[in-house]
Amino acid sequence: MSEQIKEKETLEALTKTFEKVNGIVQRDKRVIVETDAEIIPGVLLYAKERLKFTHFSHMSCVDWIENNQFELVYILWSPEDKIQLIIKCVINREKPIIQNIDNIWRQANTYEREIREMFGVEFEGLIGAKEFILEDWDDIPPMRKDFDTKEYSSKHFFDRPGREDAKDVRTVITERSGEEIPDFAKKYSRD
Amino acid sequence: MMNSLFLLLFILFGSAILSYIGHRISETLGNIIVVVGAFSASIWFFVGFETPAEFSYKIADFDALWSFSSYSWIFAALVSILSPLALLYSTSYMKGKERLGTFYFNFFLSILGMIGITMSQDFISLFIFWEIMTWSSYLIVIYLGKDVEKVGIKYMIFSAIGAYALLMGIVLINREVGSLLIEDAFAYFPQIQFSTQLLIGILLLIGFSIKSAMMPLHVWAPGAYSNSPMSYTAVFSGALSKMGIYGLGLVFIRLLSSGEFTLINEIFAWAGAITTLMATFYAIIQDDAKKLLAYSSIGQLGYIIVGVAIGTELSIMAAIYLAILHAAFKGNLFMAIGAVEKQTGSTDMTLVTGLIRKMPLTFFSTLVSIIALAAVPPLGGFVGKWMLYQSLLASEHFFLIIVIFTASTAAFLYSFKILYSLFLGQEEPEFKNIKEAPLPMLIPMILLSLFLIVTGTFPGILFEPIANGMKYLGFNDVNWNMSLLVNAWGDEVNLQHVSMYIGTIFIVAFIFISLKNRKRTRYVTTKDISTSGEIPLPHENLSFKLNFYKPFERAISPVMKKTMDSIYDEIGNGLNALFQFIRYIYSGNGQGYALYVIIFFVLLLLLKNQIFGL
Amino acid sequence: MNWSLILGITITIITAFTVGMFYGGISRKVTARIQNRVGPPIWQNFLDVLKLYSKESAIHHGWMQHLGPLWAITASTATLMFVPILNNGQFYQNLNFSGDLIFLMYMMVFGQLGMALGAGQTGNPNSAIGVSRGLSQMVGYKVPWLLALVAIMVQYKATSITGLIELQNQIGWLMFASPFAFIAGLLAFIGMMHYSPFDIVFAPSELASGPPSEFGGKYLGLMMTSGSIFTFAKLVLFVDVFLGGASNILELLLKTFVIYMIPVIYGIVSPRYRTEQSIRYFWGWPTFFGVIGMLYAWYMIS
Amino acid sequence: MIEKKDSLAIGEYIKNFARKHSLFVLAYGTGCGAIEIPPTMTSRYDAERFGIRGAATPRQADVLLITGYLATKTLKRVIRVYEQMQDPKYVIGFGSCTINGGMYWDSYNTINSLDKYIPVDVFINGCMPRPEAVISGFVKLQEYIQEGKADGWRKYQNNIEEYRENQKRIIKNWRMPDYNL
Repeated sequence: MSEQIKEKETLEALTKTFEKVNGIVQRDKRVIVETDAEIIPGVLLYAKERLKFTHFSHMSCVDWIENNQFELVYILWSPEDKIQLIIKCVINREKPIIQNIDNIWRQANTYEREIREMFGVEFEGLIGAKEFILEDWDDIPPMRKDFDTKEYSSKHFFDRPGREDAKDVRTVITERSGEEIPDFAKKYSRD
Repeated sequence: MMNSLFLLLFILFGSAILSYIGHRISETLGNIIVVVGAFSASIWFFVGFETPAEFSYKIADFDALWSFSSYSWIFAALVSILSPLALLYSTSYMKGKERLGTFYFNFFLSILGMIGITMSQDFISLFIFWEIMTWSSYLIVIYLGKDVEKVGIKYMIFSAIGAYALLMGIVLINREVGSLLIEDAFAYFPQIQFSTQLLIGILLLIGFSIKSAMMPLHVWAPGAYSNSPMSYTAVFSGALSKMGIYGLGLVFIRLLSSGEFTLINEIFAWAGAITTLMATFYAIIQDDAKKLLAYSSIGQLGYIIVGVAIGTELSIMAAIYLAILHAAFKGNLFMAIGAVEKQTGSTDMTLVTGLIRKMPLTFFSTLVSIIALAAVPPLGGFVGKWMLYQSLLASEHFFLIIVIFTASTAAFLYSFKILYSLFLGQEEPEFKNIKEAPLPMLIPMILLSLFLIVTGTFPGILFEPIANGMKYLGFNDVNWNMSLLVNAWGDEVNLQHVSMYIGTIFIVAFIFISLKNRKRTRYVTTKDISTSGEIPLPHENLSFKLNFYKPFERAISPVMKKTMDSIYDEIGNGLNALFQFIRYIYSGNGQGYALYVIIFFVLLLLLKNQIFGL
Repeated sequence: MNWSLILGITITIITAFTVGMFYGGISRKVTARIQNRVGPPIWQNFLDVLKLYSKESAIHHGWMQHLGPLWAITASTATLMFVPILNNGQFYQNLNFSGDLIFLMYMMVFGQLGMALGAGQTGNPNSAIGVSRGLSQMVGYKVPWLLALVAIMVQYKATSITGLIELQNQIGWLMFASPFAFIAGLLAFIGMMHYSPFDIVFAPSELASGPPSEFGGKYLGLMMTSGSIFTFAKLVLFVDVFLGGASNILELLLKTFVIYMIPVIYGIVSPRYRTEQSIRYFWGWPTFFGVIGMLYAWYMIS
Repeated sequence: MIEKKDSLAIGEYIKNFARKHSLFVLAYGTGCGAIEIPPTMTSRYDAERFGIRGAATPRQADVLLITGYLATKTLKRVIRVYEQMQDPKYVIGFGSCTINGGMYWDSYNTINSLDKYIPVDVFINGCMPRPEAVISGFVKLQEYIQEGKADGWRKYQNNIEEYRENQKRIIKNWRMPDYNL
């Protein structure tokens, strides 16, 4: 196992500079930090300009419906140090507004438009904030947990007859081999 | 009784003045005078000369003689047919423009100049009429006031060079021959010293070839052609440039007829061929329809120069035939582009699009002219090109034929481009309300198109006057048939068979394809195209216009770069430096030029004994 | 009415259509065999054309598109009419004596111009790109083709095809008498057939088949008919000029087939040239051979 | 053979014969099934034996091959492409997704049964169908064409209102021009 010097340096630099940043070195070449939504552009800009995380790998959103939160995840990569930096922040699910970062990385615009459409997160001052991937969508954003995709599908599309008595594959397996369905798997079961 | 020749000029001059006055009073009155004057002059030209008319007089002790030779009659007829059509077109095209009086005054003057040139049988009146033609055309080139510095001055400079070369030649002829009559010059020319012969020949050739826009003396032409109003450009490119050809024909065939001048003939033929090739390449890369046609004119004049310079019977015939045809199709094309400009306000080929259903007749006349230009059978243009190639084959100019044939093939590129860009392609909403051109513009175009169609099958109607005119040039038995082309080796093309076959098959196939599934054949708009399922929005322009021939440009870029950078630009830069100097003399003011010429003539008359050695 | 002429024209067109179609089928079969496939039957092209004619609906974007395929078929059959099918007038004469080589060179472009205009009217950008490429490429292969033909016309002082055939009866095939012109002509001919590597005009996946992309049903059928007739006409012209014509149908089929297979087989193993590459290719070696042929002709007559 | 099919005149028989043996296929390859097309066309399975050939544009094509799932967004394009094709035209639904949605049966953005929106002449099931299955589907289509049963295009013309209604349930903002029907 390596010393993880660079990783620690990065984490230290971030936590020293920003009060509201805390995080861990998860493993080699990966640092995860959490921060407040208000200072996200500052943290990203700092990581880009000072810590040389010049590459914006990815940005995604997680719907924590139990906590009534959206978690936004920004993944950066430093080509120089070969370290991945994951920055997370949470925003209120009822009023999902966060600052726009596409002036830091232009490619972030595409991710932001996708997240806007799929989760309904609004980005302040987003360029091209209009219909992006979905066409003529008139329901709640489809990637939210409270969106029932099966119900939507059966309401809008024609289910072909014969599908309803098709058995769940897990049921078939358990019947054939006499095994029990494990508890953790039961909640995913169709019945 | 007034001499019929004099009357012709009188009608033209009278129309010039009357139309000036008429346009001062009202536009309608002016237009009526213009049309009546133009057509009466033309009718008088065709019916007024029952017997060979002559008119002789004296200018300051020089004998002057006006009369039409059978050769010059061809060119005069060309002017007399094209110019009234262009003027009729002009009444509608120029509607609402300013200073119409001046425009028509100059228009008539340049027609007068051209008619005068063809009827001059002495050098001094030829020169006077040449200058009248040059000035009036210059004033029209700068009439619209666009790029006067670049275009107008360039045209004036080149015209001046041409005129002075011409004048020097005339002065030399007078010194050696002692007469200014053209016939005398031809008769006594062989007795002159060889070096003087050569000098006279080259001076006259330069003088004439500038008007016919030969490389490297063509620099004025693209700008001048595209800058003047299209109704005049039809005459400018169609008829006025033919005056240069007229002169070249006289010089090459009658003056430099002995075998010692073959080298000059060869040089001019090659210059003509390279003019054709390069002008065609330049036409291909143009994005403005006017510029494209201007370069194309230069290219087509190149063929004619080749024909004249080769100087065999068939090649002269081809050249004169092509000259007439070029007047018809290029006049027609400039008129059609003018119609597009009038109706849409632009001739930019990257903007204007999809006019075929809006302006079908304009499209038809453009199509016919383009087929004639591209020399595709069964229209008239093919006949001229065929004779030219056959004459080149028979006179063993192998590589020349390759160059001009390549140019002719490359001409398809710009031919298609102009048709496609303006008339075909996507129909855009911004050109939704375009209407067909008004009737006075359509009539000349349709008439010229019909002429082109008829000459494709019956070129004999043109061969008759051409053969007649070639007697004057010394070719006494010119073989011609109404619709049969025969080359030196006896191989032939039967045009009637060709047109009949093409017509029949076309009609049969047309009936087949139109009747088959007639009820289930539908017209769909140009937005309904296979675009991988995507629906183009109304404002989305899907036309492929910009850099249309980019691959071709890339392929020919080495030759273009060399020619353009090293030769063109150096000449251009050199000339620009010259312009800077000469601009002090050429003030850009018509009065000033008149003054210069008057001073020049006064000096000429005062010093005539010293100069001409009388 | 000259019924024998009409009969001759009809029979010639039908012959050309049949042979052209079969050659097309054979080329597909050969391609398939080279790619280790079974391939379609050799009459597959007939079925394709028949199917296209039996389509029940058609669309056009305007008159010019409606007329485009007509121009093509007019030009291809016209080309055929002026080319002697067999020597010594053994086949129908048609209009053999009414045109010569220079006429044919222009006649062959007539159809391309018409097709280009038809494709232009569709408003499909792919069609226009295809046309721009096709016309550019045409200027490319015309130069060696022209050099070859001019060299022959100059050397033997004949521009008519019948004249050239008669001449070859005396001095043997021009392929051997003027070898350089033949090489230049053959290389240009490969380009004229529009097989790979010179098929960027009709690139199916890049340009959606280029100029014909908006043509379907009867229009595409007429274009395919015209294409097969034109193929045959070009082959016969080439055989007449360079291979001494043919004295019976069998000989004609043999010669044309051999010539036809050259572009086909060359095409299968060649990748595609870009437009400017193919223009430069034609202005390279083929033109060089053409110039050599021309100098040779010059040397021979002086 | 001809006598058996009383309803078909000889002309119709010949036409159907030509149609059967010359199928220009436009593969709408947005689904995962598109990967099965290259082996079908190339030397291993060689569909050209049956006169099956790729077409570049809908204008030239006879068969529309829907390879796999169709998102609601791609359905719009498929309808446009289908309507741009010339009659007679056939549709082959390729893979389970076109039949009942397949593994995307409960997805919010893939349709479940293709034949509600455009008429399908032959379905090929499987996820994915192997090239053998594809070819057998084509052969089935050829049989139908010969028998005159492959008349989905006529069904589409006759029941256009019904199809339009279904299509408009998916494509709410209907701004498609009126195409070739």
